Amino acid sequence: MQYLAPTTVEEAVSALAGHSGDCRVLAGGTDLLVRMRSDMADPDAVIDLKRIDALCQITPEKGGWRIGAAVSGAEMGEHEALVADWPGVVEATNLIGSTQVQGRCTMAGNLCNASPAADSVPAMVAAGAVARIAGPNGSRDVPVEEIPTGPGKTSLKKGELIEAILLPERPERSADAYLRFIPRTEMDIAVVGCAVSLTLDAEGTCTAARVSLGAVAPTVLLVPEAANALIGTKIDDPALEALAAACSAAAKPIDDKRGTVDFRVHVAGVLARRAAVIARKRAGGAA
Amino acid sequence: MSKIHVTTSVNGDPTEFLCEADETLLDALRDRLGMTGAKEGCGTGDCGACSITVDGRLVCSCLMLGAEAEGHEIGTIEGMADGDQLHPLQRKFIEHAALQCGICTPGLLVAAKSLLERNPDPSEEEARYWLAGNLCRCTGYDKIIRAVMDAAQEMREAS
Amino acid sequence: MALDDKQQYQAREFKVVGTRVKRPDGIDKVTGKARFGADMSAPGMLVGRVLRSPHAHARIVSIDTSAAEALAGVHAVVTRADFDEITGDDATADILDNCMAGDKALYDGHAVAAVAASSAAIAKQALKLIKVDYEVLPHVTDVDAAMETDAPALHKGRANESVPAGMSANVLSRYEFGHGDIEAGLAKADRVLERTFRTEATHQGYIEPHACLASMGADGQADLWCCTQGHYMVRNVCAAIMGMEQGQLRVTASEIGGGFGGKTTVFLEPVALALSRKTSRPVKMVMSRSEVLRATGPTASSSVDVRIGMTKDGRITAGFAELRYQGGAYPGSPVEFGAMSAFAPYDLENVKTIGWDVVTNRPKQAAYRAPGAPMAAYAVESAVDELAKGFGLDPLAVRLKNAAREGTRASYGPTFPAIGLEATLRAAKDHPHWTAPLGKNQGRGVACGFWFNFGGDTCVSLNITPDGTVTVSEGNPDIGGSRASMSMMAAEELGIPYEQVRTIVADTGSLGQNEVTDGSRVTFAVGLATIEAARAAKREMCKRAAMTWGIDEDAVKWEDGAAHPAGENAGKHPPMTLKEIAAIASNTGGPIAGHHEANPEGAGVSFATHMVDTEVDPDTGAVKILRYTVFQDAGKAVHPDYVEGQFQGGAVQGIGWALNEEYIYGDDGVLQNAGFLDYRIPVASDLPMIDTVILEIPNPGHPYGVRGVGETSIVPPLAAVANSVSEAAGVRLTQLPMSPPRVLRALQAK
Amino acid sequence: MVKVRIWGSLAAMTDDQTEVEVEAATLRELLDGLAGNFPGLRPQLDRGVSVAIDGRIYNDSWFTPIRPDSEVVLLARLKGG
Repeated sequence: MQYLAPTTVEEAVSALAGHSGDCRVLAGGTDLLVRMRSDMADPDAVIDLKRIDALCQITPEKGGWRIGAAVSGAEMGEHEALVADWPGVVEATNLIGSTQVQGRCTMAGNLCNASPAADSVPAMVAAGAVARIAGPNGSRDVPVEEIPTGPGKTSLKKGELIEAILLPERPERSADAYLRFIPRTEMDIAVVGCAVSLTLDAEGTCTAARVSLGAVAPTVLLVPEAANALIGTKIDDPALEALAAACSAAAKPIDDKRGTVDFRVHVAGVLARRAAVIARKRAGGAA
Repeated sequence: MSKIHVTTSVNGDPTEFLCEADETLLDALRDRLGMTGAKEGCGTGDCGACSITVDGRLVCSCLMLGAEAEGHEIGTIEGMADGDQLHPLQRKFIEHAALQCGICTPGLLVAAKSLLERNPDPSEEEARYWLAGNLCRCTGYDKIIRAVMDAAQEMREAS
Repeated sequence: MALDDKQQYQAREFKVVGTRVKRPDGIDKVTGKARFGADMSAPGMLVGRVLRSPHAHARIVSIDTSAAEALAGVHAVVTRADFDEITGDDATADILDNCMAGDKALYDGHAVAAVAASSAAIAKQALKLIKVDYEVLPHVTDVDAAMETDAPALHKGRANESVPAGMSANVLSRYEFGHGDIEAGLAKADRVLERTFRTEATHQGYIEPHACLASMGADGQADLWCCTQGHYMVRNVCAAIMGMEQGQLRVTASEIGGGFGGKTTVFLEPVALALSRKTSRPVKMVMSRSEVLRATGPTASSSVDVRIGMTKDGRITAGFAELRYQGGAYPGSPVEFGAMSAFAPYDLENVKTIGWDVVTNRPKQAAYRAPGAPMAAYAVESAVDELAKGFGLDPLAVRLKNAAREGTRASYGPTFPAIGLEATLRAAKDHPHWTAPLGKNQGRGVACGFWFNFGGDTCVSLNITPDGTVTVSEGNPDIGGSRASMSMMAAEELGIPYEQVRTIVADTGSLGQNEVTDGSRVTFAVGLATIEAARAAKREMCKRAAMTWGIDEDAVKWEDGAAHPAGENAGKHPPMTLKEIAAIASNTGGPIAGHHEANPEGAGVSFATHMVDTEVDPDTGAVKILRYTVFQDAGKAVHPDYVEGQFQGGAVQGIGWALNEEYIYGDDGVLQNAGFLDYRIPVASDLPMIDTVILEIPNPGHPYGVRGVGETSIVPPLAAVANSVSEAAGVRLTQLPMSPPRVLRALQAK
Repeated sequence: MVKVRIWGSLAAMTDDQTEVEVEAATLRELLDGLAGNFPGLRPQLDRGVSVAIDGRIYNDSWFTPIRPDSEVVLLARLKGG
């Protein structure tokens, strides 16, 4: 295996595009090294992004935030302004693995690993986040939900890598929240995950919402019916019931070692209700 | 297969080593540098026995390539005591009988030190969540948490 | 030899025993210096790796190792053909077959070949070049399915004489214990409860994977460094497998990173020796976590039917249990201990248990802390709890009413001497935990547990250095602080400070035979041998003082770390301290030592009662442990910190078993969760503090009254947590683990 | 003669008796006596047993004295973890 450590995005792209073998991007490495260890990956080369300064920064952009592909979960959690704007995205990213894993793991890596149970992805999808892709033909911005196409598979083309995740500007009285269900209190992969992002008007009525679910389908689901259950309401009990029902209806999970179909369908609704209440409170609505 | 030359510092000592491209930092520390204080309990970031710090940040050395250490400052359990002066956490672990077999102890100490550097006055719950990535099978964590809380108090009083 | 009168318990005032001294291995373990199994290297060392079966059950038609052997950097490949067949010793033959498969791979992860190479990378590459031609066979992993007469059979003709004809070939033994008349007893009950309880296999989950470093020379002498609970066992088993004389193999125990029973056998060691024999180079082998989970441990899974009758005032009129344990691919599930211990906490006129030992296509089970008892206690203690609560009775009062005590004929046969069960129950009843208020969706459970202790071969040598410090050599790996407790008992007996004694774990060349560190035996048996070794040294020191004073040695007594004239007639001599006697040892006959070699049998039994509060999330089935208190009889707590540590560790392992730990096999018989990600042992944030109450009902068979404490603590928690969760959920749960999907399903079915 | 209680599934080897009598003053004599009087017990005795004598458990110690009035109970060979 070759270890490559470019210092510019251009170098990285050219190395990635020019390599003839199995060449992987190494951001935090907390998924890639596990795959290598478990014989699920045996790359010919890895390209470490962490020596590219621009990819290690959290930068304001167009009223929102640009988070470099090599920024760790811990660094996001320590960034007060980012946490204030996007508490749900940060809390979701901070749920990936242990404190130790937080020191390395990245949102972009979590996205490209393309696990349906990735914690940060439902939060990014609910946030309307965009992935900035660098490739041989230049740069393009793509909604994050279009990146994973199935377990372990992405829409990235040969030579492309994600250089940053962009989070949009927040209107007033907006907030997001992410909850996941795991058997223990830490260290597990989400059995179900749910993110809610919403905006309230001055009266506390929901004017915009996005709701997404993790680990209930081959990719993270954006659930418009669930968002519609909230929009135009004060996120009261009937709205929450409708939200839960919409999420349970949208969930199309499988039975596996982490949970059953029935369990995931039911808990998708439970988590949606609880996440919406947290987001409502964060946005300044009823506690 | 050509090896990679890595220049780094380990516990403040300038250090160089050669490693394979796919070799973890844990293997490099243990097999190249003879620093066997960090342990491999799982190799997949699930047990924390290999905990070290990189530029002061807590990480699993099994989830890092040795090559990634280039230019960074590595901190391991071997650097925690100052000569014969144990770190308060090390002393409290002994006083509270916070270890039985001792295999998880280096990782727990490195992780707990990192906690107290960021949060000198953690609640019991904060300590438990911070240390959730450090598995211990012997103690049930009770005496470990007591040792960490006691060390935190002593360090606060001393500062 | 049996216990003599001097070894009986005598009440005394302790000076060192019972204090909380610092452990001697503490500094090495907090500074990273302590050397565990994988921390040792040798010049010219090769790396050994194992190729494992991807199939649950397959005939090994052929193995072609030629391509691997041809790879540069590969020094040897071994398969079963490199080992002589073992005849006339089924137990050792099974161990060999488990270390290296013969004509069949019997479970996913079964070793089929191994390589020694100059680097880990080359070894890994070599494994991929070994071509194994498998004929895949039907498999079975569930105990009840394996007992069906048409189940795939792992072995032929292994059932012993206790098994009735016509059963599945996977049923290898039947055990029956008990006394009285079950049907007559049940007829007297106001309610008879019949239930079936199931538990999944759990792994001991030690954080240190198995590791060893073997070096064998052309002269047939060998050295082996390994992490084990018993290096003397490793020596004997490996010598038998390798066809060596035991004296030619010296085994040194590394520091051991947890065992809990799982390191009481060998897995890698014979393979490493075989690779070293073939290469004449040292060979180091270290398992990955996935190998540990696929191919070592775990415990048995179980399916248990119980029938218990109770009168409405809480008297148990009869207890019956039929236990089916699968112990993996070889005979030896611990079902007999389940059958013996199931009703041990109760004084019953009518009691009967039947146990079936069953094989399946899973790894050979290894002992796990009180092997076999937790699953049996889970079934019985759940049923007793349900009956008590059904009658509106206090579950602690019901247990007290039926409690086994001195003079009770135990369900497994003998009459109990002084035991501590009642004391633990009374302590539980008097504890503030018992009456603390509970909130919504919360429940409180209690359960009792029992385990045996035993002795076994033990050697201790105690040497007095010229400057009067004391070194103790023992032959049992220190798994939970035993070097501290041996130093304490030696210091107590010699009347000197703890700091003046240092205990080491000696290699197999230094002492005679030592039984494995198991059966909660070390503090009891090695402690007893340490006390006897100290007594022998004291006798010698009194003799040296007598010589120095020119008086009869009978006229000298040992007190407070010094020899004293025994009375007025002995003359007026100032006391000679241990240091003073040591300083002139060369002048009085040479070095002074005491040693003791024995098989100190007659260990006492141990009981515990656990109490736990849980809260169930009615929307998700998630269980939170709110509060936990352990009440256990320790006989005498030599080092209370480490006694508490055993109580807490056992309780938390039991909590894991109850809630989230399980072996998950796919339809293909392949283990699906061979890592710490999905084999979910409790993490720090899952738990509250684990409170402990140490009771001290002296063991009459130990001079200080010590009982083993290491195992009993894992027996009650499965049932205690189940009783608590069942109360919180308002529905009885009968299957472990009580994972959230299972609890939620039970809640929804209410 | 010493009365020895055996466990239920061994009774098939002792004409359905769960208590048998053996002439024995030590553990070794007891085990030899059992094997001699009840050859059907031999396979289990070979696999190993523990013996509770007056409430205490012995595995190996041949010369443990047994009194005529001792309570003697055969147990499955104990193992621990």
